[in-house]
Amino acid sequence: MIEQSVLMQLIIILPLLAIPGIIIFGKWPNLREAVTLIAGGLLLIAVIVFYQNFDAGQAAYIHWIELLPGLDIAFKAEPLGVLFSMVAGSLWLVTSVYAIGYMRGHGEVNQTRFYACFAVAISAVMGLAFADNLFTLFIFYEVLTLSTYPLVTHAGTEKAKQGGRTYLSILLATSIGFLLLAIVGTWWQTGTLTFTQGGVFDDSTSKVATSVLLVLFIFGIGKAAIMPFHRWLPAAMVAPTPVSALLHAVAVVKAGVFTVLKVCVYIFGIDLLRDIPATQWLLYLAAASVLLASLVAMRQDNLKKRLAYSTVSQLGYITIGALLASQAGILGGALHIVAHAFGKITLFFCAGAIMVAAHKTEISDMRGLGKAMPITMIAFFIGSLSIIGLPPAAGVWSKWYLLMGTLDTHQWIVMSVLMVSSLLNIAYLLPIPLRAFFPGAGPQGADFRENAKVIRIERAQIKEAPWPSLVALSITAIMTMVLFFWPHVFYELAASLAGLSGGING
Amino acid sequence: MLMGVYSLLTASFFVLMDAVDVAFTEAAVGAGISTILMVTVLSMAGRFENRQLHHPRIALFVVLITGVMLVYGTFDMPAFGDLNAPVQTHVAPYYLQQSAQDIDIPNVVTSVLASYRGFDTFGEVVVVFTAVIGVLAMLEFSRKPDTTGDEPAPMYQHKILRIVGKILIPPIMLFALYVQFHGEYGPGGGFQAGVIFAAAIILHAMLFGVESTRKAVSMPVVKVLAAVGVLIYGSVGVVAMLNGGRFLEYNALAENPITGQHVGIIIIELGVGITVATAMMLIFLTFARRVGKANGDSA
Amino acid sequence: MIEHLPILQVIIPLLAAPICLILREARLVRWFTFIASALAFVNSILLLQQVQTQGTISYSLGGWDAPIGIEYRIDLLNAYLLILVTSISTLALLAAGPSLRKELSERKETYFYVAYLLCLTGLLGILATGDAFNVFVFLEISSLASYTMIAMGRDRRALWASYQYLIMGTIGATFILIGIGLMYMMTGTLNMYDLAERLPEVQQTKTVFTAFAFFVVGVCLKLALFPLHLWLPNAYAYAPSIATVFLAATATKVAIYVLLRFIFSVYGFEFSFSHLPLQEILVALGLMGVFAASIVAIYQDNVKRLFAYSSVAQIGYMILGLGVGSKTGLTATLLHLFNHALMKGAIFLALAGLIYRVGSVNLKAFSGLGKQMPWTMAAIVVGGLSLIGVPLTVGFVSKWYLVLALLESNWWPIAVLVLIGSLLAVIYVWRIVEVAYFRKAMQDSAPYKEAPLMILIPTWILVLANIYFGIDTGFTVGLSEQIAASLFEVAK
Amino acid sequence: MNFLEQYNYWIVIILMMSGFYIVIAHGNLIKKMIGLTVFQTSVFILYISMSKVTAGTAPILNEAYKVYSNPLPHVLILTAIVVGIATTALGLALVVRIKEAYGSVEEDLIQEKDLQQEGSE
Repeated sequence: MIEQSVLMQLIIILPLLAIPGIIIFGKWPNLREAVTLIAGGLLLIAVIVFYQNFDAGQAAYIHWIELLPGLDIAFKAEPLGVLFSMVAGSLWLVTSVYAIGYMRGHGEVNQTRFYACFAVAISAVMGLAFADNLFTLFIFYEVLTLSTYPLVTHAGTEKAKQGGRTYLSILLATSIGFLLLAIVGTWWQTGTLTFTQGGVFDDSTSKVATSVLLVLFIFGIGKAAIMPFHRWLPAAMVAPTPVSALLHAVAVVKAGVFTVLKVCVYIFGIDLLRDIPATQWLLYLAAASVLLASLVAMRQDNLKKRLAYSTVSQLGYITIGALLASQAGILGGALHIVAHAFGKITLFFCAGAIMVAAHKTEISDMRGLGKAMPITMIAFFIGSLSIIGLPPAAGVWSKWYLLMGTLDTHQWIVMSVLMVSSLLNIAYLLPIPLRAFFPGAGPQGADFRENAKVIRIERAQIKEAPWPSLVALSITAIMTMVLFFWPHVFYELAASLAGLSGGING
Repeated sequence: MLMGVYSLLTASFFVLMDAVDVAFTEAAVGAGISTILMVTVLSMAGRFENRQLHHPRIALFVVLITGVMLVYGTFDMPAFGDLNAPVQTHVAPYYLQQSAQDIDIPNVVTSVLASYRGFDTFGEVVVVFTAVIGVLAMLEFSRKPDTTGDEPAPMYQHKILRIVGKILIPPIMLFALYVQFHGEYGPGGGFQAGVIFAAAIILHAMLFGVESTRKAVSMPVVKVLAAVGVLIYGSVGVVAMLNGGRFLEYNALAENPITGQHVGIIIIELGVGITVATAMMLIFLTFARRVGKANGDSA
Repeated sequence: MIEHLPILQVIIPLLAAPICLILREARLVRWFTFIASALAFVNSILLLQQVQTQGTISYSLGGWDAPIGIEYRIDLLNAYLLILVTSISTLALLAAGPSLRKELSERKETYFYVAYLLCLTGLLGILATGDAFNVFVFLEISSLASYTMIAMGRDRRALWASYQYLIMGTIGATFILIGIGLMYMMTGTLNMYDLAERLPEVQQTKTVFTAFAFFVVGVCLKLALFPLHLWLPNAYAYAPSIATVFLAATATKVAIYVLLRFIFSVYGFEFSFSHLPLQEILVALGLMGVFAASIVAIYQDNVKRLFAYSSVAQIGYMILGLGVGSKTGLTATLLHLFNHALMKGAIFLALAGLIYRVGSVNLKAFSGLGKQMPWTMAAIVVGGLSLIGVPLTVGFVSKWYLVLALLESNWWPIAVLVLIGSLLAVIYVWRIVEVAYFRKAMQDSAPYKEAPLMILIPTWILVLANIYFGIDTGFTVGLSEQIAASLFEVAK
Repeated sequence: MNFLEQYNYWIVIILMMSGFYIVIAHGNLIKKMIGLTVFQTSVFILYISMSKVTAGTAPILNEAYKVYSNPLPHVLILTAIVVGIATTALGLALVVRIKEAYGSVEEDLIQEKDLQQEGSE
């Protein structure tokens, strides 16, 4: 049984260790990807073991170095971090499985660079998950940004570069312009950046100061994609689908909302948060971004774009959860990280599978695709359920607790927003699988029958996506259902974060 | 050339100000060397120039600001020639009173120059050396092949000049040596001597053509000498260090500090002389050659 | 010999220079130069230790004690910069061999090395001396030497650049001369510390103000503070690569040292900051510098020029730190002195390697280099990240202190501006990254080989230094804070 | 205080500024160098003037005199003059090279050519 803190470092380093292997075997794809998979597998095991020990009450703390007086790079295991690490850890393996199928099916170039950067990103996520203080978190936050940039720009086309620019400029601009400032400000106010239960501010700091800081934080964490800083997400859609999956489901955006939660819980502390005047406004902002993003998503015909905007709105949920500053809210937010992760990654996998197999990117020409690729579409259906928050999918729980949160805090407006947006989710997600299975009679009869023929003919050639992709998306789809029936693991973590006693209906 | 006149005026002004050494130098350098250089370059660049100025307004503005600032500064200056100005009361008196005991040579300027602030002078020599390096690096080699052989010097035709020159050059050199070693007593010293010596060579070049002079004084040797001059100066300092003194502490050069000072000063003045003389020669000769070539091509 | 360290620091390279001229044979000269510089480096380290153990060292030249004679006085500040200058120069020389052989004609190499040594001498002299006029003399040595080095650039524009530099530099020097003269006129002394004692009496006089004004303006010309920076970009862009490395990393830093020295040690903080609007001016100019220069940098296609402009911007940060007028601010400035030298040293060395292979630093020529010259490009990228101020690089450390200083004195908006400024750096760095990594190499040209080892090694020493000092900040931060504290001690 | 006591300095300043003006305003490189020299030389005068003592004599010790003018500035200026000539020499060398490379010593012409060159790159 290895020491917990050692294990924690191992989790952070493991993906990096894979990189030399990936580069060395760059010439032989099979070996290269074997390295990735092995690393992924090991990481998953490590994460699970780590969780068990953590559950068994083993603390883990490790201090690397003191960069500047008072600025340490240190790691500590706490519920949210463990939760996040488990999500990321499990999804890396799945994603790489999927990526193999996708990248080959798509005949992408520079795959070595792709897998290497992927690994760096994951290790950054792990470091972020276990960060013991804002400073460490910030470092890995930036590493994550920089390591994902090459993934976004992967194609190297003018369009990809454009997307990359938007991606990088927004993320760096917010993080350096606001987040760093907020961090320095916090440090200068309190003299510490360590995440502490109940927050670091005492009464000495004025409400104004804390308000300013909170605003800076919320805007600074561009990865949480709160409007108006969400533009990078759709822009990043130029990336290969596994990357989009990683960005939107696992690494980047989750890193964002994760940071938001961390800051709210451990820097400000729920109680203080409740008293800060700014919170209310930010809450409305988040709500607005939920609603607007959903509306925009409705009008996207490009599948990935639509999913992107849906992500923006879903992230809004989590931010809301954090800002509600109630236990239920936090709980819901934390759970939504998990639920949305599995749900959304499934959807992206499907989108990618469709792109590889049927070369379709526009929703309008996916009618009747169900016959050709049933598994994909079923998976898509389940994913959508989870996002919307209908049983039997994991999304139910998180949304439930978020609503509870709004009730506790009497945020009626916010509550109604959540409701409405869930309806919108139905409106922009469910049609896709339904149309796929039941093309039905299109708006205009005659000429539709014509191109229906055409469609049917070309449908003939369409097969399911390559098996690795298929496996991957089935796994995630199944996971979303599993998490509906057995959410305990994550629930308890989230609960202990929110400071509730365990128990599913506590 | 107006500038030369200006320098001469300045020099005479310096004499009025009792700054004989400076006057001497300014005359030699300002009126002499730099004017010659200017003329040489002009001969190549051509006299014509387009009269229009560069955004003169801004220039005028900047200049006025600076000027006003300076005038403003003068308001609190001690009166001109005031005996009790801090300048006269703080450090200077020491030199005037003590140098007799410390160093025992009448020309206080020399003693300050060579001993009290010997390191500045060392720096000064290095500056000259640097300039030489710069000029050589820029002008010594031209991409063009040596088109011009030993073209007759501008004044070669004038017999009289040539004779006069022949007669003049040796005494000038002698005078240079006199200035070199008389520096402790009267105005003068290594620097002035160097310049004068160089002047002799330059005169030669003007009369008999650059190339012939270059042959006469074999450039590589001159180059080495320029370096040697600096080294002589430096080595005096190092020797002093080895004798347990500070860098350039002449007292350490001999049992009797006074003699030590004298020895030190003479040697370093020599170093200065050598470097300056060779430097000036090098600079002029390289210029003249390069420019001559350029003109040769343009013609 | 140990008590002679201060003077040895200067005369080692000084005497090496004429010897080089006598040696003539280029290869010989090269190693000789390198050894001289290395010795100077060792010397500076010893010097620092000595200062740390026994405090400020005073060495009176010619055995005449100040103010009669000239005094060398080494405290932490000089020692710190001495190490910086000598270390960079040594590393640059390590790479000099191949780079110069490529860029200069065989016969000129010797002269280059001599000029290089003289320039080094000048800078070290400025740092070591405690005598105002001596500063002027050595300033001129270094300047003349650098004009020479710059003029040796291959492009004819190098000549023009050098000439402009010469004109502006000389004007600056003359201003400094005027300043010194007026100080002398009011106090009758040239020794800095004697000045510091005697200035307060005449503090209120207009003459002293004028002296201060002229001196500061002169120095600012030398350190290329924003409106006076016009000479810098071309000078750096067209000088031989090695000269660029050396000058970019050290020359302006030394000028800043002079500024600090006179503001704090000679005039004293009180005078400099309370009697004059200096603070506001510095902050304003610093900010303007940061923005103007960064924005211009974004539009440069000549990458060397691009980074030259970025240097102007970085100087802006240093001046800003100084302008804050607090201990933390000064610490930030001192840190950035050192860190910026590391960044620019690394970047320009990498560019030297690039020129060696590719022959051009035009952005177009960069396409596809990410694959062809991975190490060189990686060096540039790390340097760039450091410029931006990404955590775990030195750039972050100095930015952190700067922002902290600004917050301490409640200048939130300026802090924001500073951070925005570093975003501009992102843009110009990323222009290069995109071309190098995400654009296919031009078909017609055969793939370039990686830069020669002799250039890569020093480059990467600096790159690693960028990272090392970004993580283990004990040395730099500790020292800078000590120095800042001591300077304020003196100032009080 | 009596302003007339400063007349000397004011003359110096006028000289200085005229030199300075030439440097900035003139487009001809050689003219610039000349201006520079004038500028510097006037600074020398400034130094020397401050060393003057009324009824003083050159600082060469001699029983006949009691009052000497201050030798220090003289020394400084000796150095400064040398620096000046060094700079001039270097500057002129540059001018020669520029003339060869650009075929002109006029600032605007040179900048024109540079612009063309950049355009062609």
